[in-house]
Amino acid sequence: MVDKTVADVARAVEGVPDGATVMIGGFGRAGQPVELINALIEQGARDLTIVSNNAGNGDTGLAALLGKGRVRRIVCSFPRQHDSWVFDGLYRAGGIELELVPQGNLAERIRAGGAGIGAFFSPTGVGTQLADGKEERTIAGRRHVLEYPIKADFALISAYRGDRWGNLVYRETARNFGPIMAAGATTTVVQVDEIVDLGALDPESVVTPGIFVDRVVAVGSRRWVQDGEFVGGVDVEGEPVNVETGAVR
Amino acid sequence: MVDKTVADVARAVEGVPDGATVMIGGFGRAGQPVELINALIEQGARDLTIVSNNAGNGDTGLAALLGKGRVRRIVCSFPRQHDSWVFDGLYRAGGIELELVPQGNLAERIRAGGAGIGAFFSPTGVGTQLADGKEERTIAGRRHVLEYPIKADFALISAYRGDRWGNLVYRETARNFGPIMAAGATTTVVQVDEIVDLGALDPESVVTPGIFVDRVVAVGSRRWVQDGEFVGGVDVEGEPVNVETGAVR
Amino acid sequence: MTGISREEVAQRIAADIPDGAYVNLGIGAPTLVANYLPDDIEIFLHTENGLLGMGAAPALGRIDPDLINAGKQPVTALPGAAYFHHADSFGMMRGGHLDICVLGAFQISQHGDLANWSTGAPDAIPAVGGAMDLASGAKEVFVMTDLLAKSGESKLVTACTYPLTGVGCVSRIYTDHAVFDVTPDGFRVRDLFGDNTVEVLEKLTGLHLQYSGLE
Amino acid sequence: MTGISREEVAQRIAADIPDGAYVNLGIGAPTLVANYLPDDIEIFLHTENGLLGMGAAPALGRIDPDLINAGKQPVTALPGAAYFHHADSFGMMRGGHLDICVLGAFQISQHGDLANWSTGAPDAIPAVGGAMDLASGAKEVFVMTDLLAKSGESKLVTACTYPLTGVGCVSRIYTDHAVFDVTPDGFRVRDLFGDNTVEVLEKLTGLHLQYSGLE
Repeated sequence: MVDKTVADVARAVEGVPDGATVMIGGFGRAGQPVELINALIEQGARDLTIVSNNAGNGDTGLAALLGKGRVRRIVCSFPRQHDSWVFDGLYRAGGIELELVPQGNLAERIRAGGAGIGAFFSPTGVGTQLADGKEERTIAGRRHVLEYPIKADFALISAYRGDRWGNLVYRETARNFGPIMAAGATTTVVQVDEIVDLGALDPESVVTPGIFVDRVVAVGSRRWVQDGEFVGGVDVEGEPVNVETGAVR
Repeated sequence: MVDKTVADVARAVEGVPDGATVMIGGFGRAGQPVELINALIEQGARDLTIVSNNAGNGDTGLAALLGKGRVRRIVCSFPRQHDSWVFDGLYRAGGIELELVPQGNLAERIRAGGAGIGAFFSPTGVGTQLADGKEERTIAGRRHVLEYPIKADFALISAYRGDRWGNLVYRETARNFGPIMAAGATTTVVQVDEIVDLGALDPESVVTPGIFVDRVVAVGSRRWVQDGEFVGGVDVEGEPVNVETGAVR
Repeated sequence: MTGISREEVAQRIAADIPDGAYVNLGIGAPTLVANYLPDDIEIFLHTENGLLGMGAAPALGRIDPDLINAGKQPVTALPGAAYFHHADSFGMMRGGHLDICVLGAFQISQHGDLANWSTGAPDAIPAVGGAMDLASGAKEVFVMTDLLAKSGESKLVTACTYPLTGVGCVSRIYTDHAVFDVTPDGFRVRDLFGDNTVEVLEKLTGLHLQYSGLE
Repeated sequence: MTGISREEVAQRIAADIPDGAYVNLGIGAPTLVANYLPDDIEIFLHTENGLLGMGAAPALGRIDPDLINAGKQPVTALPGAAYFHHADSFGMMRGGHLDICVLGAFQISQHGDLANWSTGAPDAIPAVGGAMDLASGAKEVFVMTDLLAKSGESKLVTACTYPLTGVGCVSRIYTDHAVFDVTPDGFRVRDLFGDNTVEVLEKLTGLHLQYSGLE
């Protein structure tokens, strides 16, 4: 019997070596696998290359991993946010390397890694700094730059529900980079709210088939969902709020 | 109000010009938009280039379109089937041009057309006849050939359910080329079993978002499905059978 | 010089978006456009983080952290919406399926080059997000901006001095003073607000402007 | 020369597929392998027309024309299955996510080149389907074939004379006479069936074969 579920987040992130390339899902906080990142901090791997759309916000999750000095290099599209002070400080102090990639090229390069494409010509970024030094070719009258796949040793992602074969469904825009990162890494680790019985996910609606997934760990429901129903009562960071005033409780 | 539904298949295929490139969905009979193809035969467009995985089977659907002499050229991966006599005869008589493409390159080239990729390096077909004359490059130690997108003027596809915005869900392996062809054509025409109210399709499970769809026409339930439930009672061609003996009724 | 407010610019853009258009509103001021879309037509809002059919902001208490826009603000999904992953979302954009995107700008050149992601300042933290993809992917790129930077310099320029977002991608610029089309012959004044005249705009921008009457 | 039946070859292949493997069984004889997969392990069958978790053939009357395999035969889907479109399905293959595929062959060269899609006959209707994608994409390509063609010629050859499907892609060949691994030094006999010996196989194939005892 194939059972990809693991008992806890520590086991989920076992074996990430120093120097690994790790994809981390999420767009801002939506879909960021905070519990897995915390486990990775505990696990201790360092000198990491992180591939993620953002470079962390606040002091938790990806920002905390950066704050611990575990990350040598980050590949992302949008490191700067109003609350990206951890990254900002490291970057200004020369404490982290940055490869800045237009978001669609980042997504497509990750997709290419998972789909076995050797390289592709993209119209995005042509004529800009971010295409400097890249091979350029005009195809059908349009300028393109050649972009190469991004692959990773590990992907840490967050989904909504999963089964023991690793099939996954996501929730709303928290889906974002999850499906393509799952396919783009040698070992894909997923935190889900809930592990469901095999067959409970509709095969028409599975977004990530289990072939792309190696380990699944249940971390419990997100605060704004109870028994599969959206209940709200939080701010956009997921913190409980007074529903009358919006004040964080 | 946006309403992409049209009243009948004749209206659905209006405006296909002579000389057009038309993608036709389906893998064998699964997902083949037979009612739309019949309407295209009635509509009369000729000198067509067809992009489809197969080259028709039996005497109906795509085979009938070929049989009427409407197709100048076909781009496909697997024209030869046990019942592809219409294509076979035309091909042997020099009555149709064939561009044979490995199935995965066919799918990826269609996907590239819809996703705005200028060209891509594929490992499939390297060193074979089907890569003759194509640009080759070794990337990360692996040989690749450069493949270009395929786009079409029209796509005719079959889905299961759709809404007035053109959102679609498919049924089982009849999904096959539908989603990528929908994105790869200037005008995408879809036959569905049933048009449902806006909001009836779960946004997590929509496979083709309406942005890729121009016209939707309801053609009624497939014979083996009643009220959304599989009822069987057919052979693999969809013909009614005696469920005891398998004999076609 | 009198002009119109940012809200009025948003309103003007909203009025130019046709029924059934697929539209991406960039982060910042362009999101205001959503507030002025007429109720009697249907516009499909795309957000690059994986949603087509984006609706208004949720009520307090109904904020869903999993349902955000590209600016990471809470939004809602309309009946008929669809979710998809990032590669599909940017394929939608790059593949030319979006009719219009509305972006902010630091500079726009008379050839339609756009600079909106970096001032090139040596101490700035760079961040590009989806701007380059939108600039190169949408059928029409509209810019929403003040005509003048805070420094008083024109954002309409002969050639951009800031790092480029896209080359020859902008088709129209909506500003607080006027609306401009990018044409092969340079900027053409399409609409004038307040007491602006072509002469005034030429003085403000230092550019020769095309003009053949208001649209 | 005695050998084993096609069913026995299928059985032998099935025994070499580990628990949890993702496997694509090519059209024709390779589909027989599914009949011999042990019940006490879980093997994931992929069919390139968009299904992972393919099950057995349906009962009469329960045939679903929308649920077919790559050979266009009716199949079923197991609990835990997933459907996807063709680009995703071939990305799965090309991206190296399938552990094993089993294909038929006209010829296999000692360098692991495979010819299985065309005899090159001038009047043949060409058709390639997913064979080239499978050959280049799966981690291991197993071939299931008779050792000898109907003409009596060996399918194991120094260099393929038929049009190639893939270059250097085959790792192992299961035949009615023996099992061979493709090694940098040519074919190596891995298993012998019936009264076959290495000498007999060398005579039948006209090749020098490696041999270092049975596995």
